Amino acid sequence: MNQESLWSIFINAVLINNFVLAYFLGICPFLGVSGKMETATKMGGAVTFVLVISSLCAYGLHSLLAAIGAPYLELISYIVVIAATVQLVEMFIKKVSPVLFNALGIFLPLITTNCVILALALFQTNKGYNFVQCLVYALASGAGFTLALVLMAGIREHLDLAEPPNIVKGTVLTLMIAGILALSFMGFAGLGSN
Amino acid sequence: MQGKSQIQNVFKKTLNISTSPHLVRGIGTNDIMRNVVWALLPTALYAVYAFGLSALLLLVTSTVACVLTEHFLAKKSKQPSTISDWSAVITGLLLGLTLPPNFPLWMAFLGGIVSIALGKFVFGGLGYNVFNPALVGRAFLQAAFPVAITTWFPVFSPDRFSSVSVATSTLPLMEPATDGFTGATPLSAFKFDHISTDTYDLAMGFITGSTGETCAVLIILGGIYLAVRKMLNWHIPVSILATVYVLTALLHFSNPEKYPTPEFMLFSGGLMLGAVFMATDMVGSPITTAGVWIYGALIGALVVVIRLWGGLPEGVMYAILLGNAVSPHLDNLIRPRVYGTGNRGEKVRG
Amino acid sequence: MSIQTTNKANEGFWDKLASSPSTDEYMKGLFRENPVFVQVLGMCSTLAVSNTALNGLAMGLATTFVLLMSNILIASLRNVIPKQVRIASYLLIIATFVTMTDYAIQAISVELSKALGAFIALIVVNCQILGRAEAFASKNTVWRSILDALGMGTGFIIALLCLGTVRELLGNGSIFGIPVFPDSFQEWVIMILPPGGFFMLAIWLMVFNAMKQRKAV
Amino acid sequence: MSEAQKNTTEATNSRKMLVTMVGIGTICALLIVLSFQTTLPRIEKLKAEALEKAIFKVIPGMVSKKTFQLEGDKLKEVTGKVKDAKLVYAGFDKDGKLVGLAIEASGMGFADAIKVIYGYDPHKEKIVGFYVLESKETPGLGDKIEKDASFLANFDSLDVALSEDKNSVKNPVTTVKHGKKKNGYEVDGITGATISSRAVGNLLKNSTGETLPQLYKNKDFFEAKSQQ
Amino acid sequence: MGFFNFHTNTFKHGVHPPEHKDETNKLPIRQFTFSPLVILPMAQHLGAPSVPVVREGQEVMRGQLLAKAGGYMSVPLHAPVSGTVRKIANVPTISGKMAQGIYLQAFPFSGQEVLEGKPIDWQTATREEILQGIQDAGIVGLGGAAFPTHVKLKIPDGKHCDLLIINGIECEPYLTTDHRVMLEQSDDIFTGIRYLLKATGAPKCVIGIEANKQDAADHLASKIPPGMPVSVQVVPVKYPQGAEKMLITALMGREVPSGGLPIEVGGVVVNVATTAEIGRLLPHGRGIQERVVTISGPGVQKKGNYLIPIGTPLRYVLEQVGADENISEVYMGGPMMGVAVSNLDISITKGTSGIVVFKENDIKRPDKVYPCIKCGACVDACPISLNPSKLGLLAKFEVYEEMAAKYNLMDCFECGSCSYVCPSHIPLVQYFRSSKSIVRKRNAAAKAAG
Ligand SMILES: Cc1cc2nc3c(=O)[nH]c(=O)nc-3n(C[C@H](O)[C@H](O)[C@H](O)COP(=O)(O)O)c2cc1C
Ligand SMILES: Cc1cc2nc3c(=O)[nH]c(=O)nc-3n(C[C@H](O)[C@H](O)[C@H](O)COP(=O)(O)O)c2cc1C
Ligand SMILES: Cc1cc2nc3c(=O)[nH]c(=O)nc-3n(C[C@H](O)[C@H](O)[C@H](O)COP(=O)(O)O)c2cc1C
Ligand SMILES: Cc1cc2nc3c(=O)[nH]c(=O)nc-3n(C[C@H](O)[C@H](O)[C@H](O)CO)c2cc1C
Ligand code: SF4
Ligand code: SF4
Ligand code: SF4
Ligand code: SF4
Ligand code: FES
Repeated sequence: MNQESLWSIFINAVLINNFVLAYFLGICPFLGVSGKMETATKMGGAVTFVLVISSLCAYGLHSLLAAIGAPYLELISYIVVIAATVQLVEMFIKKVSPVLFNALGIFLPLITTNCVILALALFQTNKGYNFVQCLVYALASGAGFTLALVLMAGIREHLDLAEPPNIVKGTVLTLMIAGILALSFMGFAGLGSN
Repeated sequence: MQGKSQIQNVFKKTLNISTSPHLVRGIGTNDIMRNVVWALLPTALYAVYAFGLSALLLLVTSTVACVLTEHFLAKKSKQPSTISDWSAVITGLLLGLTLPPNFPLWMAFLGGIVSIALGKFVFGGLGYNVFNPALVGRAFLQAAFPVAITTWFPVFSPDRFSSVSVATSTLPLMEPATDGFTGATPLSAFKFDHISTDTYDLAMGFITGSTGETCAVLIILGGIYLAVRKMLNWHIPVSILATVYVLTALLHFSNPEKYPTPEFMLFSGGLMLGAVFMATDMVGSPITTAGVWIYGALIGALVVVIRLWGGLPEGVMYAILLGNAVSPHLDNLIRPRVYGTGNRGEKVRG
Repeated sequence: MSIQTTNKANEGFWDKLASSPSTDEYMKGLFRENPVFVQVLGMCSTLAVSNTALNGLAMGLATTFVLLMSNILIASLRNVIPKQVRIASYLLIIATFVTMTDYAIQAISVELSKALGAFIALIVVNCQILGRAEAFASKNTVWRSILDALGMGTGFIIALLCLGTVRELLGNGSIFGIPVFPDSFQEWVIMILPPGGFFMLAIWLMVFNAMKQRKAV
Repeated sequence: MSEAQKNTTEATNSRKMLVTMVGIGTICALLIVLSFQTTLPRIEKLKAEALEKAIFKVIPGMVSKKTFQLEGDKLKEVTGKVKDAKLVYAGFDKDGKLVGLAIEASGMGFADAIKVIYGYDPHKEKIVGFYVLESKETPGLGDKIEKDASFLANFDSLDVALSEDKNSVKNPVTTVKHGKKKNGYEVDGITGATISSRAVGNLLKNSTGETLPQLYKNKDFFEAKSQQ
Repeated sequence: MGFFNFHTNTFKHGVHPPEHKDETNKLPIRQFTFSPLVILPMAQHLGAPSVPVVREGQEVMRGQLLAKAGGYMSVPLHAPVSGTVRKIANVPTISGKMAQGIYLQAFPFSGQEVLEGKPIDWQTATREEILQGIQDAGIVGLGGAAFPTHVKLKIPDGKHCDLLIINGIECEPYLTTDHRVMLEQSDDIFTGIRYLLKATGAPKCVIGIEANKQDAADHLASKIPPGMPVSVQVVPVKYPQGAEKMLITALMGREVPSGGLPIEVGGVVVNVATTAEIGRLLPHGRGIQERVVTISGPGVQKKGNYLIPIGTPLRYVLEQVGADENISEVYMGGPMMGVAVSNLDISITKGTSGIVVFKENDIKRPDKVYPCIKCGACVDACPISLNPSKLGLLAKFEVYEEMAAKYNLMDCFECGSCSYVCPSHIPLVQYFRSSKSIVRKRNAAAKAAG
């Protein structure tokens, strides 16, 4: 059981304990697709989408496993069920809205095995959130992830027209910017603690 | 006609050719930077007057660290040294001005190195940095040494010209002795104990705080000097300060118990120095006027949010860094309508 | 790989070892194809648990164990598993070993499992493990897969130790919990905080880049 | 490949797929259950020990404990594991007399939620012990709430007496600036970790305000238990 | 033109370079001496070069046709002096390339009276006759662009001209040509306007003048012939107000569409000197032989406004006005848009509105190019509202397609305002000029490739 207010869950996941900048989750996509604004926003959208789905799956699974008394299957069932569900949803989208599929489609299968997704499922279980809290937490984590990704993409596009020294070009520079962003986000620490 | 012979005598020089325009306004980037240094000097001198030798050593150390780092890194990457453009001096001076007067010198030196190396050099040097270098340095120091950076020194202490603070001369890598006191700046006094400070004292600089943030009047004068000379975009400080004022005024009148007066917010902490000298760093701010208003409003709003609801007493630095992070987006999204085109850039007819 | 082609008889044991393909299978993971510094994989756990040397080492060992076990199983089943379901089966296998590791760590020490937190469970999705399964174990013999897993694992441990020691040293003044500096040492708190993780990793990558560049010249 | 042939290979393929998946699934399930079963006792033991240790820390002088579940205003004893319930641990001395209650509480700190357990002595109406179960506060600053001796000394005896009507705590716990502590219900803050130390004060205020009146209503219940 | 469009009598952005007009704006136009040799390139204007109709050795009268128009987009060329055609060969031009031209040796002591042709009367002539007359007179835009005027005045089918704008802005520093023309040739200007009104069918005409030439505005206003639909409009001083698009915005409150012509918003812009020339030449059927040129700058002694025969060599001009021996820069046109001359053997052409001469150390040369510091000065200067900072970076990284596709490169009309204000002394206009030509070439290549 957890009494946290929805607002505080939201602020916490977006700003204070941003998945990327404070928890180091989703670093690979963060490094990989933050080069272009367009892909960044799409990736953000796709991740948020999968987060919500997997959060619901995990919530259901957790209740189920608790009921049948097999908590040890949690991890393995999360990963399998989430992957399967996303696959189904992907097929569904492809049928129903090819436009949406074109926008998000290519990212979906890659994302399922991404740590943000699994981490959300594990964290929400650990924190004992109820259904609505889970939903808000998923949306907020997605928003936080998207925020970090989009900020980074804007900066990297800007830096396409710069001449960083050879030795830091590429991943090193991206990591350094991530560090500075993480520093900047520290300003939000303790938001709502008083 | 005497013909060719005379012609050759008359014009000895070979002509220079260049492409138009052949006139330049005459203000160079180095002139701008140099003037910013002049505009900061009154604030720096007041800081030395108010805090004594410690502040002097601090400012010298941070400036020297920045200039040396800039020079060294340029040499290291086999490029001509860029210290003559004065921008490293500004970075160093501003870094020093945002630190507590009794900040250990070795930490200030480290901050200078971080400012230039991480805040500027890795992005490609002058003009390419996304974040304000001085604030990158300060943010690094604040995260690395949170205690030292919230330990303050009394203003106008009687022996300030004869001795330096013990903390100032801490040996490298060592923990400073605490001869200052913590948490007594107007902002933390307000945040944690709801004690407000007189606005007049704040504006005139009779209150302790970071080295350069105490005397708002001198900061504003420096800003006006630069704005008049068109070396500073006045929209930025105005939009930040206006946003802070309006938001705080609304909150204050809704609950005067809980929220401070807008005047207190304007003149306390690093807001004035940040709004006038740091948010205005053109490299990290949007290029269009509309973009600049949004940037300013965003910074102002973040300052209010962090100060009033956040965990930390002060948020100007974080607000500006976040503003810096957003400005490439603002430049991307906000483009003035090009002459002879519609809002989205398509051609207009008739 | 083997540079000395002549005079094989005169080769000493170490030379032979150094030039044997098996050794190379192992050695490549250490530096040349280091999973963190070169392939830039598995960054999440690298950053999250490298705030002290001990956490880094524990995480590295756990990951190596999972990598090794799943590599063995996948390599031995490689001819049995149909193409279409291979990723799903890899996930199952990996998740199983991770769950086992998780329980093992919880059984070893509450403190340690608290420090590593959810990141043990997250080994499941560590890009690196699935990557090795797909890129190596599914195509190679069990023996070579073992070497590969050990090599990659060691490389991962090296990387985590590189990060963990420096972060702990500056951030806490100690290594593996043993103080190395005098009491009056000022800790750099940032090093144990998230930004410090990013900066430290960036710096190590830079060092690797510089070494590669020097070698290339 | 003829149509028929293709169909047969596809059929064998999907059958093979199913078989391997089921096979692998079975192996995996076996492995997991096996490791779960072998580690379970030790994990439970370690966890229980850790909790026990914490409870013993916050209730000085106790030798045995009982766990109760608080449901609305009712208490009932529980044994074994209960999920999703608010638990109160009662500590008894060697004579079986109730010496204190241990209560878990949590609240937002500087970096993330802080989770603590504190001991409450219903006779003295005081908090008599305090232990941080979980916190991500900054090492060197916020983590002083776990380590700083003078801060922890606050909780050796912190006044949380109930008001006359027994519906609230008379003087809610507050954190004051370091060195400014005057009253028994005040927590002496930590300089440099004002936020974390305030968060602790806050979460104690909330928890005591909610739980202590409820416990008071069950005073007799505990008395009864003590006698057993 | 929406509700929020507050028309302000000028355009957005722009710059204020020091004017330096006092040095010559009080000096009346003086006839320049004839040079013993005039050099006449055939390409004095935009469009096809003229085609010589004289032989080498032929003697010609002043005003006689030397070359006929090389097509519709071309104008004829008349002899600026009486003399002998010495040679028809390559002559140096301002671009540095050699091009076909005529060397004409003046008769030493001839009277230089002018040959008359077929007069055109503004009252009786038809539109087409006027346009033909303008072409036959060899008239091109004297505002600097040297675009054949008859082409511009031909209103395309389906369009009509709401307003004839006479451009008396002269926003370039140093130049006072148009200023003097307006003060001294008002009658010719009004006659010219009559022809132009008829040729364009415009119902009315506005003469736009910058506030620093109030005397010219007053003078012209007092001279407007009764009943003529002409007014004088004074606008604030700002560079590049004289540019067609900016002037249309200032006077009409309309914007010329990107890539389009002024007539699409119902405007036609003609320079005052061009107008005066039309008014002076057409009633007599003459061809253009000379033009008013401002000679100024710290490098010359006898500054002033001179009526100089077309084809007079630059070297001769500079000798006559006493140029300093240490001259280092000579600009044809003003310092903002003019072209730096590398070779003094080129000659005055129809498009030459001024010659500005600098000695060494007169011009503050940017010592060093700094990186763009995103100060935004260029953004606030660009009259087209482009983002020169971004364009400059894109040019530096050679991303030309993106410049054109996303940042409206092709709308840049090279006014130079951005380079003028840039504190980092980035050669922005130079970048844009070469980027534009690369984009044009690539587009052409793409088109050719299908
Ligand atoms: C431009 C500028 C920006 C600053 N930004 C911050 C900031 O973001 N956070 C902060 O804690 N202090 C910042 N400071 C220093 C604070 O003003 C100082 O810490 C403040 O007086 C509050 O002190 P306290 O944190 O001990 O209460 C800044 C100072 C300046 C001059
Ligand atoms: C990197 C960093 C970490 C911090 N961590 C904590 C913390 O864990 N707990 C806390 O109360 N304050 C923390 N702070 C907040 C500052 O120390 C803050 O200025 C201080 O709490 C103000 O209290 P004071 O008035 O006692 O100085 C942190 C600040 C920074 C920059
Ligand atoms: C930047 C710029 C500035 C100009 N300034 C003037 C000017 O001040 N006066 C002028 O007559 N033409 C100026 N022009 C040329 C005009 O755009 C236009 O071509 C001319 O007024 C048309 O008259 P014309 O064909 O008779 O020369 C300028 C052009 C540009 C691109
Ligand atoms: C108005 C103005 C404000 C500036 N503020 C800063 C500043 O806050 N921090 C800094 O490092 N440099 C500042 N600079 C200097 C310069 O822009 C800076 O070094 C660049 O960010 C380096 O690329 C400023 C310059 C000007 C003109
Ligand atoms: S899709 Fe996958 S591989 Fe690509 S960036 Fe995202 S997580 Fe990394
Ligand atoms: S052509 Fe040149 S001088 Fe003439 S008005 Fe235009 S810019 Fe000014
Ligand atoms: S030259 Fe081009 S970009 Fe520069 S100000 Fe003029 S129109 Fe704008
Ligand atoms: S004026 Fe120069 S330095 Fe300033 S933004 Fe434009 S290009 Fe950059
Ligand atoms: S995304 Fe690769 S380990 Fe997290």
